[in-house]
Amino acid sequence: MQHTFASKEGPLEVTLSKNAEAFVLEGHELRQHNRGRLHLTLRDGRTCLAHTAKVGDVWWVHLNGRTYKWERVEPGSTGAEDEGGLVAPMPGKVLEVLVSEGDTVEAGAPLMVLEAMKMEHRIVASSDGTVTNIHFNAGDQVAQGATLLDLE
Amino acid sequence: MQHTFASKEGPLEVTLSKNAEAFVLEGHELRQHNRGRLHLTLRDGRTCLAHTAKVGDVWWVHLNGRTYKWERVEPGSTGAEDEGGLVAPMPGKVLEVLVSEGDTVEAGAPLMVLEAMKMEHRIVASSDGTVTNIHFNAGDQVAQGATLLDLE
Amino acid sequence: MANRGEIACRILRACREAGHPSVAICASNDAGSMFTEMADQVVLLNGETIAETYLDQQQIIQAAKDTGATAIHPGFGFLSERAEFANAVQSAGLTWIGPSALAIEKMGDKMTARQTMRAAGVPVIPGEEVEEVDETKALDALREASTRVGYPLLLKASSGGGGKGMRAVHAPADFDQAAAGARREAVAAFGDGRIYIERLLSGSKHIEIQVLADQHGRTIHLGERECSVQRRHQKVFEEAPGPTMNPELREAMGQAAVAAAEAVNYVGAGTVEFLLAPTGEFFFLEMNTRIQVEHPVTELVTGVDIVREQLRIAVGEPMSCGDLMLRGHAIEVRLYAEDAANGFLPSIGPLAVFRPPEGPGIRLDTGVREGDDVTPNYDPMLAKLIVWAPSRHEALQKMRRALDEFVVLGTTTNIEFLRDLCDATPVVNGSTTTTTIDELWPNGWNPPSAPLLEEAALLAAASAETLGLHRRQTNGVAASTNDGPVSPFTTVQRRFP
Amino acid sequence: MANRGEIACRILRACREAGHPSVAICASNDAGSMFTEMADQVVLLNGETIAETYLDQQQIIQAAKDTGATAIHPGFGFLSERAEFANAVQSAGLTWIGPSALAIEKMGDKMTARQTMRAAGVPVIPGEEVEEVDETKALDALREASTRVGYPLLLKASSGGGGKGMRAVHAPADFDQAAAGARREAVAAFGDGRIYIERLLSGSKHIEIQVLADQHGRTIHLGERECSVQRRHQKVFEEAPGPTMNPELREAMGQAAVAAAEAVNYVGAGTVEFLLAPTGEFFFLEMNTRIQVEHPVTELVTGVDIVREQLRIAVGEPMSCGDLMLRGHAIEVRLYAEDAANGFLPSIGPLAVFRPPEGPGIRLDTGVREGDDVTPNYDPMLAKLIVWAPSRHEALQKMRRALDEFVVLGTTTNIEFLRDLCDATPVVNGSTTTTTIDELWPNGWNPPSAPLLEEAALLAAASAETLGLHRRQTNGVAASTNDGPVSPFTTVQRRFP
Repeated sequence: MQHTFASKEGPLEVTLSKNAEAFVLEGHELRQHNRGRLHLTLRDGRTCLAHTAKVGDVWWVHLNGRTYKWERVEPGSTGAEDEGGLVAPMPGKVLEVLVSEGDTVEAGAPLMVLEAMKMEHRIVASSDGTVTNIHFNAGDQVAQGATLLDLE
Repeated sequence: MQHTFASKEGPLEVTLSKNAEAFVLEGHELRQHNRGRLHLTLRDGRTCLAHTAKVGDVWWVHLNGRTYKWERVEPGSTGAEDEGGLVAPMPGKVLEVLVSEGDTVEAGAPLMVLEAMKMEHRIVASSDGTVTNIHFNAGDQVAQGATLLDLE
Repeated sequence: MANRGEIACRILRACREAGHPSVAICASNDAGSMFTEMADQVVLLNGETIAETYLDQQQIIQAAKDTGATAIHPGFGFLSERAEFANAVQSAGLTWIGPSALAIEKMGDKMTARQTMRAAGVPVIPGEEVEEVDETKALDALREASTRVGYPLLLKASSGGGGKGMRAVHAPADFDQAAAGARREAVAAFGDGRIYIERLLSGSKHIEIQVLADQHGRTIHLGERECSVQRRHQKVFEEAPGPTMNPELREAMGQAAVAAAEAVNYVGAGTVEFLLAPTGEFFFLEMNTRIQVEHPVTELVTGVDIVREQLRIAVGEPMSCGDLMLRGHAIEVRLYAEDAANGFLPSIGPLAVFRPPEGPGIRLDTGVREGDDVTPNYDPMLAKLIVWAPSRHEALQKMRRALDEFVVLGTTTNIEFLRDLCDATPVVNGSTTTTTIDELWPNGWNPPSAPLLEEAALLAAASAETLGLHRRQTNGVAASTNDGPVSPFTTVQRRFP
Repeated sequence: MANRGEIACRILRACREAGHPSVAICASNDAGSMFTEMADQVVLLNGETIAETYLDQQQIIQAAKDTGATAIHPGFGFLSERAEFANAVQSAGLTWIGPSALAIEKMGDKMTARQTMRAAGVPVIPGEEVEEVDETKALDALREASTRVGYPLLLKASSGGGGKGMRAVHAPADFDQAAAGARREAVAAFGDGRIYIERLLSGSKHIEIQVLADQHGRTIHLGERECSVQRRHQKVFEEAPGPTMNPELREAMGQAAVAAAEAVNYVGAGTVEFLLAPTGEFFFLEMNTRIQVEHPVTELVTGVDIVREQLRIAVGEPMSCGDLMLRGHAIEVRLYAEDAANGFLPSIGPLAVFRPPEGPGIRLDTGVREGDDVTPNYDPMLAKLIVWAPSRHEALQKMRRALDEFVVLGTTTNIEFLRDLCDATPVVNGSTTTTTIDELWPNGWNPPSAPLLEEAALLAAASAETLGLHRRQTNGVAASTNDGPVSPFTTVQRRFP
């Protein structure tokens, strides 16, 4: 049983083995109990409960106070491409555009101020670059995921 | 939308009507909200939440502190037949048989003592009659639903 | 943790908070149970029956040794009041979280306890014990003793507890059958058929005093609980403080309880039970040498975490609580899987929906959650619902709301019975006695009629069927499609002795 | 109930317990929300925006009249501190559950409040207000005032609250941008761009005193809460009593708070906020003329049900609480839908799994439950988790367990940040100040590494995929198959001013 998950460090290849009723990975064991409850026995002998949920392609996992998530990559699909632009983290309104097309900016420079969830959010350059396109003006409503501006 | 439910008083025929998004019965209205939450507006204007679950053919309903259940009768099926015998309410052990075959008993007469869930349960005649068959002896394990004895 | 269910959950949580790694034991039919998820390690016990698992002393001690555990908490029930187990645990070099074997023995044997108490100056109820083992001789001796004690009387298993092996007898004609039944239950439950007879004090209140004693010579009481509302000697509704209690009586009973504990050099948490007669006299009933089901009401009014104190005391620390400081009012009800409208017959089934009430002042000590099955393998007590509020009046209001909002579908419970109880005059007045339930519902309980709600419920059932809610999640949870027995109790009427 | 979310749930439950029938109002995007299920009646509001719904005074008063409601509880936020709404409610012949419009006005305007407090002998922080409306003139006046007040300083909206329209400025170079931002936020949030400048007292504790006043002339305080742990002036971690408080200081601050309340003839529940400087001096910050988010910690240590007292006071009954009786320690943390590891950016998504911790001493005040969606329509605060234990040490232990067991999947929350906070030295020591979070994580917070758990979590994800748990219920709940955005924040780095 092999699965590929996407992570910040690149694709993670996971190969499960089975030991009687248990799934095994790196010495950790997992057993399913009634109605999908997953009981883990860690390599160090401790037991804990895992909660899981899949939302879209992403598996969310909680155990011992920690929450992790990984996108599952369908076998055969190519990895997700990095987008070049800066996208709106949530629906909101553009309050201010702090740069103009053609500006050269340093990583960390403020580019745009967005209002969402009754708070102001400052969109900051993630790297040095040049602003090539600005897709919205002050006062515009933006949908979640909309590309706000392009940085090259 | 017509449904038939079994009740102690006989079959209940329920005919729902619809008023826009709401189901209506006898002036009560029901609307479904996110993920199956059922909000009721009673005839007297009060609102309340209903929880439902179907176990086997039986619908369980909770609202305002009360729990009800009705068996849904599939269209075309005949009503459940009354069983003639006295059945074990749960798995257990027969401790004592208090009657013999052929005995005439009155309603309320003790017939058998069962041990289950660490307590003694007395099986009592539900009506006057004659014991025609006794299917278990003291010490026997009985499965849930097993007919213990027949009363005619 | 040598126990299961809600008390195991309660104690394992306390261990986690205190930073003590914990080990649960479980029988195979408990694998995946809620309490196993709260331990740092789980040991699966061999064996099928309770005797082969949760009562198997050697297997449990071995599990402790194998996992490197250093102490055993017995909870309540099972091995909690077995002196020989306390001894075996200590002989194995483990810490026993409870009183000494000697204290358990002296209090566990009801007759010895009565004698010890009499010597310590604590008043006891007049009564007699019969030690005979032979069935016929024992019954003869009991019948003879009954004439000296007088009717109405109470038969109790010497090793008993929890109402098992106990029978009230109101007239000589009922004596023989009751005595035989009590002995049989006592043998089955405790392996000990000794029975003693006590005068039945009608109209009395059941008042019990929580005590704590550490290994530094300090023994204190944490005030009283009233647990008068009982059905067949099973407590149903428990509260603190007692609604008719006054500070003088509390102090007198508290001092008697402390004297009782000190008389057996008690260490740890324990409860001294009294009957409080309408005259204001009180009599020692018994001492429970363990944590009790109803300990939460005391925790809520005193602010003492009794289980944490048990853990401290066991390792030799002084208890951390200061002077008694009572505040507000707490009520506990016991949630049973039982059909209150059908003679309180235990019920089983899936917990297709299990949604406890929420909000300020509500505590739930549960051993089950949604999706679990209620089986006949163990006690039908599923959970305890406890509320706290500044006054008794407000606590009852809170309990009513809590019970109204407690949703359990798929298994019949006593929730509606408990809710109805909250409206009963003696409960509202605080004038409950040990016979209140029998007096309120001499012919059994039935839910009050509510035709409007019943109509609306039918609308909900029909709508749910139309919407096909059983084919997908309802209220965020998938309705169970378990095809098991639903209401196995519809074809037969049943009454209890 | 002129509010929504968790505070509406809290108050509607109190109404039900008190036997008061209740009416909820809700915007169409709140239909089916948790709080609507706790009312006896629900009125759907017309309109799309917050201004058209929860802030539409006439529509809300009309809903009260239409349903025969006799009183309005405003909760916190929304219309709770609008004097003209209090007036309008009373003019409509309804009872306003809160202080008089005059008291709200005097305290709501920060500058008037400072003057009133000075007159009542309550110490205030040195500072100045700027009343200018014109943008350019206002900014000039503010810049001028800043030189008199001195750096570091704090810009605050005169009508503000909840950290909106507030900015800390450490050097003159940052002043202009900060002032413009504060004014803009103040206009947007409160329709009032007035700003005042206050000296920023570094290293101070935020200590607030809960007061209650009835219509019979009794005004009392319920001790303090410490809410020093703040992020961008949003409280995150609140506790009672204050870990460094002593009885003398409590009495002095309590008396100052009572004097503040009496100075405006205060009626109902309110909170007087102070800054407690390292010198032991305290300064009036502001009075919140409403119930507060963090009221539960006071309820748990005093045993007073503040919301029930609000209901009593509003109908003219005397408050029911006796002398102040503090017991144990309570801590509250605020659960936000936000990505703490990514600059605390608000997050949205489905609450595919939402399992709060359980057990003794844990209280959850929530406005959401499993299956709900977190949307950008309202405040990202989902719930408050509150614990009580006999000591501060044990309360922190309990909070750690509670946070470890709190499972939220499908939406990113600040649970792990809160959990990490419980281990931070100033929190453990009780030496927190209003700058603690910035000092602990000057470059933002990241979860501590736990490779063993991460491996095990990967095993769980891979096993769940293999078992097909997403195609059926998991843990009793159907995994959401919502295909919406999962982590919209991965492609862009973000920092905050």
